[in-house]
This record gives sequence, C-alpha cells and structure tokens, in this order.
Amino acid sequence: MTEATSMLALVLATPFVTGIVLALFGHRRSAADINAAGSLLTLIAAALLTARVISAGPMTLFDEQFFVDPLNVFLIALTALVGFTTSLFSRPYMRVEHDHGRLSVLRLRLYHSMFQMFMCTMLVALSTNNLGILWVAMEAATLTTVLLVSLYRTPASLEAAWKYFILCGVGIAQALFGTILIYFAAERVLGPEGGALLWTHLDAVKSDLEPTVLSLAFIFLFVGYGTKTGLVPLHNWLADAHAEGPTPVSAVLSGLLLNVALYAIVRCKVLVDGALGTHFAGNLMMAFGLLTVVVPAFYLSRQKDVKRLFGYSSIEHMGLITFAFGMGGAVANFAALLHMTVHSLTKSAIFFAVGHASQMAGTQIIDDIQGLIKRSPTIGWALMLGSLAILGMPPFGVFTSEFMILTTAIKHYPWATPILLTALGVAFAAMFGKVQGMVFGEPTVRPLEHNPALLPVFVHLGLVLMLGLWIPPYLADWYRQAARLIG
Amino acid sequence: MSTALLHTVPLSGQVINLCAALMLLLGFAMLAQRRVLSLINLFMLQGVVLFASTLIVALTTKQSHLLYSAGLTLVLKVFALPYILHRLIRKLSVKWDVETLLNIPTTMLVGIGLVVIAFNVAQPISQLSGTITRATIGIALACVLLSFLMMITRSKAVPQVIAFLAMENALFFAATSATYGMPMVVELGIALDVMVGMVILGVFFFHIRQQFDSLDIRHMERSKDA
Amino acid sequence: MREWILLDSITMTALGWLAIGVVGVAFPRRFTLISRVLFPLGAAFGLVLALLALNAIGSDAQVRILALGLPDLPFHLRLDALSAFFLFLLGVTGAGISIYAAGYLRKGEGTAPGLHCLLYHLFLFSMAFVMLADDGYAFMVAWETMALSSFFLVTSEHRHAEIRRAGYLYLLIAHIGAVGILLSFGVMAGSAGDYTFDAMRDFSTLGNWPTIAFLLALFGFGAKAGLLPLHVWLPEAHPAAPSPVSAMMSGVMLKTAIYGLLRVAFDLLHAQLWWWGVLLLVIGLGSALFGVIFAAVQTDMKRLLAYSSIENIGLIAVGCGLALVFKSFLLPNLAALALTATLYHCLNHAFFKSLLFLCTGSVLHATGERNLGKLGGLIHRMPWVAWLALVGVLASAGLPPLNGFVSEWLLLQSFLFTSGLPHGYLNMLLPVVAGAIALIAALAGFAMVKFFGIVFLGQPREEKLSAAHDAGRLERIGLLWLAAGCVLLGILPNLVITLLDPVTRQLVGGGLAATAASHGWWLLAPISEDRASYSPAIFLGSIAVFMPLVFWLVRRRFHGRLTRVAPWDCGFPLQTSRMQDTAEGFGQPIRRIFSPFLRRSGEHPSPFDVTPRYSSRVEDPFWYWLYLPIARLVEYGTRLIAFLQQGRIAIYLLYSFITLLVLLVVPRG
Amino acid sequence: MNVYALFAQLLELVIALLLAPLLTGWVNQCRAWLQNRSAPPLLQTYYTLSKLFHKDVLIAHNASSLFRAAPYIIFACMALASAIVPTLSTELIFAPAADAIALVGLFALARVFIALAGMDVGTSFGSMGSRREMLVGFLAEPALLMVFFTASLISQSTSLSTIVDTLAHSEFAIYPSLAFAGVAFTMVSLAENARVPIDNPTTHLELTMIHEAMILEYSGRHLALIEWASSLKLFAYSCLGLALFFPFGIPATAEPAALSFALVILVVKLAMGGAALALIETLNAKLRIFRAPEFLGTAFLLAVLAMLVHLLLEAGP
Repeated sequence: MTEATSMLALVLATPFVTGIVLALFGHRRSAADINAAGSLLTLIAAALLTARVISAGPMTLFDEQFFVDPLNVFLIALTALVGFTTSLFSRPYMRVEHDHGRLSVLRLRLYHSMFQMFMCTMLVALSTNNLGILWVAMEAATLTTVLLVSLYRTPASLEAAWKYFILCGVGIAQALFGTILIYFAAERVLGPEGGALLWTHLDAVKSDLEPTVLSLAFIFLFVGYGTKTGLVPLHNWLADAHAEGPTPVSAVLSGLLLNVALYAIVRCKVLVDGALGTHFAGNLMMAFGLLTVVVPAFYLSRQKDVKRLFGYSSIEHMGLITFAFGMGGAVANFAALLHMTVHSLTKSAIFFAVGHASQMAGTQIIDDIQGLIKRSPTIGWALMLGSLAILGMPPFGVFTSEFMILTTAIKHYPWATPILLTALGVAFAAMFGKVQGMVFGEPTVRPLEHNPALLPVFVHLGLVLMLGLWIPPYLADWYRQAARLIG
Repeated sequence: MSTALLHTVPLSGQVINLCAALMLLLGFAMLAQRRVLSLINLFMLQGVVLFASTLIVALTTKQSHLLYSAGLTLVLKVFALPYILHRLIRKLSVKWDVETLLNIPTTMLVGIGLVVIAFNVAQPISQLSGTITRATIGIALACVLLSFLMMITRSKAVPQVIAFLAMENALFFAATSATYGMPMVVELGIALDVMVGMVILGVFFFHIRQQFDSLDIRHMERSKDA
Repeated sequence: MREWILLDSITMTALGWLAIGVVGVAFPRRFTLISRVLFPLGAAFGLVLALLALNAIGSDAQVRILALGLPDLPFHLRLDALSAFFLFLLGVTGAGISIYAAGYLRKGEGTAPGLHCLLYHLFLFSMAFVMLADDGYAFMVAWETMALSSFFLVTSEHRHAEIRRAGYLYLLIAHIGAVGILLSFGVMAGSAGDYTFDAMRDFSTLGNWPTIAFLLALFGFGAKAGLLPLHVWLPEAHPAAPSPVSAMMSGVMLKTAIYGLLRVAFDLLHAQLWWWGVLLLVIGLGSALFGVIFAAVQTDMKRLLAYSSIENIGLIAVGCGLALVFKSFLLPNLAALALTATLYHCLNHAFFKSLLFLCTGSVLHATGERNLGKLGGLIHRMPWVAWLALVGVLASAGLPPLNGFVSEWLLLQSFLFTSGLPHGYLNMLLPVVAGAIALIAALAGFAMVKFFGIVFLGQPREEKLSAAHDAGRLERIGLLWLAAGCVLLGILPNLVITLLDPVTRQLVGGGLAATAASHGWWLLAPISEDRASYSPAIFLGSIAVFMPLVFWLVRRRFHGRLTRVAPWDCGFPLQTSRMQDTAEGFGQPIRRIFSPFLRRSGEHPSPFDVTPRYSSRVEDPFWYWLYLPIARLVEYGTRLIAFLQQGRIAIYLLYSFITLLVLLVVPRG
Repeated sequence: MNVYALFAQLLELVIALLLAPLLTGWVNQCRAWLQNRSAPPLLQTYYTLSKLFHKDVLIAHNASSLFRAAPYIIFACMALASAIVPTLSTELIFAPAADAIALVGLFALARVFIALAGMDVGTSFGSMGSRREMLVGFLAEPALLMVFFTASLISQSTSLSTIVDTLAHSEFAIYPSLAFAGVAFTMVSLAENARVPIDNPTTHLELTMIHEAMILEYSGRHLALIEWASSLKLFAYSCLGLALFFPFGIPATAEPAALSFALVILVVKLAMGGAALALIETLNAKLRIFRAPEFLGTAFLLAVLAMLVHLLLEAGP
C-alpha cells in the first residue's frame, strides 16, 4: 500500500512541481528539457504504479480520496505516456515556432508550465475517488487548456479560446449540478459523514440510491462532461480549439482530454445504471454516440484546415467509443477501451506529423500542403500511415476495435450498423482524399531546418501496429478487468 | 406547497425558502436588466442572499464547514468578484447598455417557461427531500436555466460572464441549502476555480479588446464551417 | 516440438516473401541486388509455394494457431483443398510475374526500388495469407493489407493526378467492400463473438440471417472482383499500375475475391437458396456482357484488358452461380461440373491475362505508348512479345486448343445438362444463358483480334515505333512461362480436372475425376464419351500434322518464287499508315450495335471541314446512373450539416441548452 | 476403334478435299444458269487452284511471318473441320476428338487467323474486311451454337456422331424445333461462307466486300490454299446441314458397302443442296453491312426459339 501511495504521490506531484518550476524558469533555454524530464519522471512513476495495481488489484489511497483500479490506472499510464512523447515532440516544434517569431519567450514559459499543470489536472481527475474533486480537476483542466489554446493571442486563437471557455464552462457547470444531485441522493443513504461523494462508497450502495434523482443527475453529468468529450451537438468548441492551439496542445487535447471526460461519463454510467437497474444511461450514450459518429463524418469533406480536419475525426472516434460503452458487455467495453488507447496514440502521432508538415509548408491549409513524401519521406509516410490507421485500416489497432464494435453492433443492434457504415464510408472518402493530396503529388513544401522529432510518431504508430497484430496478454487481461468493472 | 405543509416547516426553513424565492427573483431581474452596472449590483445582491441562506443552514444544522463556506461566499461573491468586475468595466470603460439578441419580454416569457419545466423536473426530488427545504432544488435548477438563457441572449462578453457567475451562484445555492453543503474540499476547489477563472477572464478581456477593439462577441464568429 | 506439416512450409514460404521485401527496403538503393537477386528469389519462392500447394490439394485439411492476433482470437490458419488450389494459382502465376518484374524494373521510375520490392512482396504475402486465414479477423487483416499494398503499388507514379484519382477510387471501393465482408462475418459469427471459421460453420443462423450474410459477402467480394456495379475502380486502377502489378492484380488478386465468395457461399454457409445462385448468375452475366462490350470499344490497351478482366470475372461468377443453383437442388455432380469449369477458368484467366498485361508492359517500355491509336506493326520490332501475346490472345478469345476454350467448353456443357431441375423457368432460361455466353465468347474474340491486330500488326502509326526494342531476357522467361502455362492447361485438361477433384468434393460433394480420367489423359469427357467429349491433344496434333504436311507438299510440288512488292490494296496509289483502322474504327460496329448500353460522346466532323478531327469516347454509364448521384447526395448532406456550424457562440449555447431541456422533459428510466 | 473407323475417317477426309472445289464449282454453275448467264465449266475451281499454285507469290513489304503462316493454318483447320463432320459414317476415329462446340471453336480459330492476316499488311481494305469479318463472326457464332444446342438437347449430347446417330437411327420422330433450327442454320451458313445476302464471293466492289477484302493481299499458292480452304468450309457446312436436318443414309457402321452407299447418297444430297444454295443466292440481294446484324440477330432468335420449342414440346418432364 505505502509504496503505491508514494508512487501516486509522485505521479501527481511531479507534473505539479515541474509546472511550478517552469513557471519560474520556463524562459530558460533548458525549459523544454525540464519539461521532457518531468514528463519522463511522471511516466516512470505511472508505470510503477500500474505494475503495482496489476499485482495488488484496486486500492484506495489518501484516506480514500484517491482510488486506482485497472480502469483508471490504464488511462493514467496512457496519459503519462502520451504526455511524455508530446513533450519530446514539442521540443523541436516549439523551437521552430519561436524562431519563426510566433511565440515570445514568456509565452514559451506559459506554455511549458501550463502543459505540466494540464497533465497534473488530468492525472488528478483520473485518479481521484471523489466526484467533487473530479469536477474540480476537470474545471482546472479547462482553465489550463484555455490558456494553452489562446497561446498565440491571434484573433482566431482568442476566438477559439473564448468559445472553448464559455461552452465548456457552462457544460462543466451542468456537471456540477449533476454531482450535487448525486450527493443529494447519496447523502440520504450514507449520511453526511459517509463520504457521500466517494465513488467507491457510491458503487457499494448504488442499488439503494434513488433512481429518479440519479437519472436526473446523469443527464446533467452527461451534458456536462459530454461537452468536454465533444459529443454532438455539444461539440462546437472542439474543432476551433484543435485548429488554433499549438500542435502539441491539439495532440494532448484530442489524445487525452477527451478520454478523461469520457472516463468521467463512464464512471457515472456505472453508478446510474446500477441504481436504475435499466439501460437508461447506456441507451443515452448509444444515441449520442451514433449522432457523434455520423455528423462529423459529413463535416470532414468541407475542411480546409488540416488540424480542424483531424479535430473532427477525433469527435467521430469519441462518438464510436461512446457508442461502444453504451452497448456495454464484455466485448464492447473491451473494444471501447482498446479504441481509447489506439485512438489517442494514433491521433497524437498524426498531430505530430501534421505539426511538422504545416511547419514545412508554413500553413495549415490543406490545399497548400502537397508532396510531403518527396521532401521528407518519413513525415509523409507518418501522415499517410497514421491517417490510414485512424481510418480503420488493418493491420493497425484501430481496425481491431472497430472490428469488435461493428461485429458486436450487427449482432445486438443491427439497426445501428447501416448508420455506422455510412459514417465510416463518408469519413474514409473525405479524409483519405485530402491526406492523399497532402502526401503525394508535386511538392510545394520546404524541408525543415531543425530535424523533426519523429521518434514519438513512430513509437506511437509502432504500438498501434502491435496492438493490431498482437495484444500482450497482461494488457489483454488488464483490459478485461477494466471492462468487467464497467460491466 | 399547501398552507398545511407550510406550517410544518420551521422558521429557518421558511427563511431559506424565502431566500430561494429571492434568488429566483434576482435571476429574473438580471434577465430583464439592461445596464451592466446594475447587472453587477444584482449579482452582488444574489451573493448576499446566498450568504444569508448558507449562514442559516449552517446555524440550524450546526455544520462548522458551512460557516466557512458562508464566509467564503461573503468574501468571494459579495466583495471580490463585484470589485473585480467593477474595475474591469472601469478599465475597459464599458458602461454601455446591454444589447440582447432577443428582446426582453420574450426572454421573460421563455424564462417563465423554464421555471415551469424546472419545477416539474424537480417535483419528484422535492417529494423525497429529507431536508427541511423542499423547493430549493427546483428553484436552483430554475436559476441555472435562467442564467443559461441569459448567457445565450447577451451579445457582449461581460454580461455573459456575469450570467456565468450567476449560474455558479445557483449551483452553490443548490449545494449548500438543498444538500446542506458538499465536503469542504470540494467547495474550496470550486471557489478556487471560480476565482482563477475570473482572473483568466480578466486577462482575456484585455486581449479581446486589443484584437477586436470591442468586447462584442459578435466579432468572434470567424471560424465556422457553414 | 510439434511435427512439421505442409501448412508450416507454406507459411514459411509466404514469410520468405515478406523477408525478401524487408531485405529490399533495407537496401533501398541497391538496384542490382533487388532486380537481379530479390525478385528472381521471389519467383523461386512462388514455384516452391506452387509445388507445396500442389501436394496439399490432395491431402486433407491442416490447421495451425499462431501466437498473434486478438487475445481471444489468435490467428487461425487452415490449409484445405480450396485454399491449396488458390495458393497454387498464386504461386505458379506469381513465379512468372516476379521473374518478369525482375527484368521490368527500371532505375528512377516511380517509387524507389527498395520500397517497390517491399510493397510487391507484401502484396504477395498478404494474398497468401488471405487464402490461409481461418478466422474472420486474420482474414480481414490479410485482406486489407492486400488492398493497402496494392494501392501503394498502383499509385507508385503518384505525380500524375489521374493516377492518384485511380488509386483513391480503388482504395475507397476496396475499403467499403471490406466493411461489407466484415459485417457478413459479424452475422455469421458464432455466439459469444467467436469469429473462427469453424464456429461459423457450426453456427446455424436462422431466418434471413444467412441471406443477409451472403448478400453482404457478395457485396464485399464483388467490389474486389469488379462485378457490376462495383467495377468502376478496375479500368482505372489497372492501367495506372505498373504492368507486373496490373498483371498480379488482374490475374491473382481478383481471384482472391472469388476464393472468398466460394469460401463463404459453399463452405461457411450450409443452406444455400437457389435464388442466390440466380442472382450471382445474373450479376455475372451482366458483368461479362458489359465488360466485353466495353473492352471492344476501348482505345487504351490496358483499359481494354481491364474490361476483359471484368468479362472473365463475370463468366467465373456465372459458373459460381450455376454451381450454387445445382447445389441448392442437391445435384452434386452437375454442381461439380459447373464448379470445375469455374475454377478452371480462374486458373486460365490468371495465366492468359497476366501474360497479356506483361506484354503490354513490354510494349509500354519499348514505345512509351498505351494508346492503341499510336501503336502498330510491332511484330517486326518485337517478335518475342508479339508471338507470345498471340498465344495469350488466342487463349483469352476462348479458341481451341488453348486453355481458355477448355473452361468455356466445360461451362457450356454444364449449362446444357440443366434440363431436369425442379424449376420450370430455370430449365427454360439456363440454355439461353448458354447462348449469351457464346455471344460473350465471340465478342471476346472480336476484342482480342482488335487488341493484337492494332498493336502488333499493320504499319506502325508513329515514327518513334521504329525504335522499339524487344523484351529483355528475364522478361522473356516470364512471358514464356505464362504462355507455356496457357498451352499446357489447354492440352492436358484431365490433369487439371483430377487436380480440382478434391476441391469440388470439399465444396459440393461431387467430382469429375472418376469419369474424366476413365478415358485416358488425352480425352476429356466429363460425363460420358458419347455425351460430350473433347480431345485437345488430337486437335492440336492433327493441326500440327496437317500444317507442315500441306506446307511440305505444296513446296515440293510448286516452286513459284516469292517476291516482295508494295501492297496491292485494289491498286490504290497512296498508302499511309493513317489509312488503317484505328482502335475507334475497329470498335465502331460494336458501338453502333450496342449504342443503347453505352454513353457516347465525341466529335464527328462535317464533310466540308478543312481540318477534320474525329474523336469518339465511350463512357461508363454507371458513373452517371449510380456514382455521381451518390456523390451529389453526400455533398448535399454535407452542406446541410455544415449549416449547424454557424460560428456564433450564442447558437452553440442554444444547442447545449436545447439538448439539456429535451433530455429533461423526455421521460427517463 | 477399329480399322474401318480409321479407313472411314481417311476416306471422308480425302472425299472432302476432292469434292469441296467441285461443290463450289457446281454452285457457281447453278447460279449462272439461274441468272441465265453462260456457266463456267464444273471443274473451273480446280483449274483456278492449279493456276494459282503454279504462279509466283507476291507479298507486301511489311507482311509478317504470321501473314505467310496463316493460309496453312486456315487450310489445316478447315481440313480438320471437314474430317470431324460425320458425312459418310458416324463411326469415326476423330469423332470423340471434337464435339459441336469444338467445331465452332475450330471455325472461330480459322476466322481469327484470316482476320489477323487481313490486318497484317496494314492496308485500309484489309483491316476493313477483318473488322467486318469479326462482326459477322461474333454474330454468327452464338447462333450456330444455339442450333447445335437444340440438336444436342434432343440427343442429350454435344458429340456430333451421337447427334447424327440419334437423329438418323432412333425411331422416326418429328422435331418441330429442328425446323426453326434449320432456317437459323441456313442463315448462319450463308453468312459464314461469305454468300449473298451478307457478302458476295465474286465481287470486287471494294466497299461491299468482306472476305475478299481480307485476302486482297494474297497471291499464288497462298491464295490457292485460302480459296481451297473456303470451299472446304462450304463443303463442311453443307455436310453439317445435311447431317443435322437430312440425316438419312448416314450409316452407323463403317463397312465398305455402307460407306459406298452413303457416298452416293451424299453426292446426291450435296447436288441438291448446292442447287438450293444457288437458288437462295439468286433470289436475294446483298444487304448493307449494317443490315447484317439484324439478319444474324434473326438467326440467333430463331435458334433460341428452336430451343424453347424443344423444351416446350419435346422435352419429356
């Protein structure tokens, strides 16, 4: 127990401390390296914690305020990993931005410290056992990312940040109301001192909780956290935020933040469906999931900005995951968790590649990026393979989860499959056409002056490829345990 | 609520119900309000009511941490935020009348509709509320929806933010008087977030002013797909 | 240590291909290594694979479970008669194509040779694994890998926009089809999501589910095979690809789709309905007619061949359909006959179509021209290619004694013995279908004469053609290999039929070997000798005797001298190469007869035009009937949905608000 | 197979090779009479052939080896074809070697080669002729096959000997389907043998000719072989028609007596058939080339009709 405590403390404290340090010394040349080092330390701590949990099973820490079980520890590990690779990527990227004069040193300092703070908030949100603290952490994550999105202070970025702040702020407020309602219901069962916001306690007594209140609460929580997940029609902030923020931020936004928000929803779903004894929450998630798969697919073909394009594709995949969680059951949950993993790996890899590509072209407009593969084969192939992976092409892992989701859907919810099929077809047609144009053809782009950080890209794609061909046993039963927790 | 029921409610409960009613009233007042300065004042009044209700709940239920949160409310919602807002509009010299995207009477009508919905939704919950204050959940929900509506209808940044804070108030009200307060940690966290959020917004306003030389959010409709 | 079985050796051979590819990409610039060592090595592996598969056809099924794959679903491999046959097809054709490709590879063309080597061998590898896969997941992975690698091969000249477009279309349709296959597996999957083919065999789905599974599979595999109306990618992608790749795609990859269709329709689903067969038959017939008509009017030699591939796939589908009908009426022997014809035609088409595509490759390298209107007279410049192409042309026109004729003969036979089906309409209609097939075969003859005559015969239509050079040594070996295959398959049908016997027994529970072999190797009589018989050996033999005999007699009796003069041509004085038929001219009767089916456009000059320019294009009507409407529909939906994204924050808040209210007012629980 | 069968086979071949030009001559003679012109002698075709054989050969400069090989291939194909068709007996050693479908394939093979030869020199008329020949071919071939299918549905076999056996020696029965088939077959064979109304073997009007246009560049022995081959083709078609629709007198055995008797009958039948052909040619005018599809389409439909009639009336359930 104790060493687990210390590890969790390390996981949570490292980014916080690093953030403080960077807030003070972030203007030094070495800031990027400090950033990377902090992330690495977090990653190591997370890995140790994960190992601990796998061996010892779920555990609550810090007098039950924190709680790690296979479900969230795997997300913690994933978050730490992507955070680390992103920090690696952002070293050359941010230097180039600085050299191009798009960012002052002070902005770099802000970026670095906020990046770490953002990691910290997400890790707290994942590991906390207290729904209230979960809410606080989510709100804090919003605030930090608002600063990150508006980093360039251009009109567009301010606009994006403003929309992001208002929409997510309002959404989060709804989530708070839902949390209050849950407390309201739980307090009548557990009493004021019974830790009525602690998920473990709630989970223990969920069958006694008042159904009407919880269903109401779930609506608020769903709308609230759903806004952050980017569920249609609450998604409108997402594309802008992805397009206007610095690329590393886009990577962590769609790679991690959406996952965390979805994680919150799933936690609540477990409680609510337990209390109602019906499939209410599940149906809600399926409905919104389907909507969220279809609508962005149609947006894709209109996109001019490459990061916006992939922002919409993130929305689509979130919809798919939500749908899968909504279906429930061993296979679907397994698939959803797997899809979470591969999506955040692939999508962040794509954003890395896109970042370099747009720096090569000096623009984010798709039509002005052409023939990457001639100028820099690695970036070109990274973008091409990443896009094919995210479009669900075997042998990449995204296909694995889509295979499970689709086959489960046609077994249990056949009516949903035509919708999914349409969405996937349209998305493929739109996105692949654009990516092909960017990668192939007569080059319009210049080679980069700094050698790009391609290690993260290929590490991610390699992992995704591995997950498509072979899921390590421990990973597999880890997923299984998590899927069982969700039920 | 029938009179028979009314008599069973102790005085404190009645006062809290009164506060709830005041909250709702203030909500409507803000919805109807055209001038920014008076908006801020109304917001301050809401803070006062919130403080009062929290205090009463704290005294009746003898929960110490509710006292702290009452104090927190006083400091934050009655003094700090209104002060910050005042300074902001002085700095940005925005004393204009608030233009609404929807004319006031319509807004009011919609607001009444929202109240009806909110009460009906809250009905089953109020029935099984163990606390002495039955109606508060419904009223809090109504206030939340009203401030939501206000955010939609206001076309300038500052009123939008005030509406946002009003929503925060409503939530706080629900937390304290309907459920007798969340755990301290949570309340502290919430308060902190609100505070930080305000600061960030303050910074934001200046940048927005620089970029768009106006706080009219209708300037910020560039990035779209339509 | 488990014992080493045939399946392992085959897997190893396939992995060998992968290894070759990896080595190639490891030394991307070592041109000689890649072209002179790796590709021939790949060809050798192809031979090995063919031999192993040949042994495997007879022996009974073998199963292996790999350590890869999903946690609950590791890759299952299975080697049975069906897969062995198609592996044999892959190996024996791939050998020829690889050795040709070794000679065909040029410096500084398309993608870097190392990458090309990797993609090419990955393509081969994935096709082998498609045949071996024994569970839905492994199949899909191999299937899509095949699509991907071939896509990259097709777009290796990606600087041209139309080639990018072709590749895009190809991958799009392939992917949509793949999703169809995936869903069909999902339908067939055993309870509790068991996607092994064994589970699918055991799992007896009820109600309409088998039909849905079949239709989904038909959609998916039809998209890959190029059946109507999902054929549009084929005439785009085949010309775009480098010739060995087009040969591989048309010769082998299309057959993987047939393999999948057979696997699903005959092996995984037990209860076939007769109208499945009829549906397949109708679609196949449509594709065949469409393909051959369009082949006859093409002006690009590779497009011509691509359309002729659609035709042959159509014929194969007709065979499958007929076999399905017979199986559903429990007539195993007739089903075996039809199925034998089908599989035989798969093999034949693999040979002659690859041969022809490779020949176009040599022509392309020699002249840089794909347009029939700019070719001609190449038989003088490149005799090797010309004569070998002639073999392919005769085979593909379905003329005795070459292989194309044998399978068409068998197909017609199987149509003639339909009377006796417990279904009046079928009895009436199937012989008429046989007539349609005869028409298709004859039209194929027309198209092939056009192809050969215009490319290789006549006078060269351009000056630069006089610089054309014949195929290199390695290329010749590849061409010879395939041509020899065409001849042998034509001469020794009984061997092939005995080879196919286990396959038909596995799928329809009947075989021809007993009756066919009873008359000795030289006589093919599937049912009985006085019912129908054909002996290519005697056929070829007698022609081969008559010809020299006549020649000898004539030359011995008469000694007229032979002198070269200017062509006579009814004494018309001025003979230019422009006066021969162009491709358009040769196709003109077809255009005229079948004009209702075609969408024609072009300019026909008036007789008083001083600078007349004649042009005539025939476009695929399916674009206008099917694809463009769909595209427009999607475009409309896009505009509709994009309207939501107004950019106004108030609107966005309104969305959230309305969502919340709706969720609040709708009943919960 | 016995020695008789071998003998019969050889005899048939020799007879075909010898009689074919005679038949052509006979048809020309009849036609001349019918058109009351002064007729060429009966043996005119032989004279022409020997004359051509003795002549020198002129070949265009860019004629390829395919051009020179084609006549021999075509001749061989036609000889084989006329050997396959059962004229004197149904007991032939080549009978199992090729059935009706293979026979059609054989004709197609010859056609493809002559068409290629026509395109080889690269003259305008040559390629025009080849195009038209292939046009006629792909329309005539399916019709011919359908005719055979009708017969083979009757006899449940596609082997020519069996068909003729069934038609000639099974107890007498009237097959209405064969009437349709017969008409279709006549039309097809007119087209296939370059006869009026599709083509005119004696024309050299450039724009109307088909067969002549293809062989325009041939001379000397090559031309002789091709001419001989085409008369062989006519002979084969005639024998085929006679065997299918007037099969009387074709013995099932190959004893010399039977053979000699069959030979007499054959000659008589051929004489009548030739006369009939001449009559048809005289009564019809040549069609425009684009009427040919309609003509052959009609033939195809008649053949299909024949098959349906058979399935309707004759196929016992």
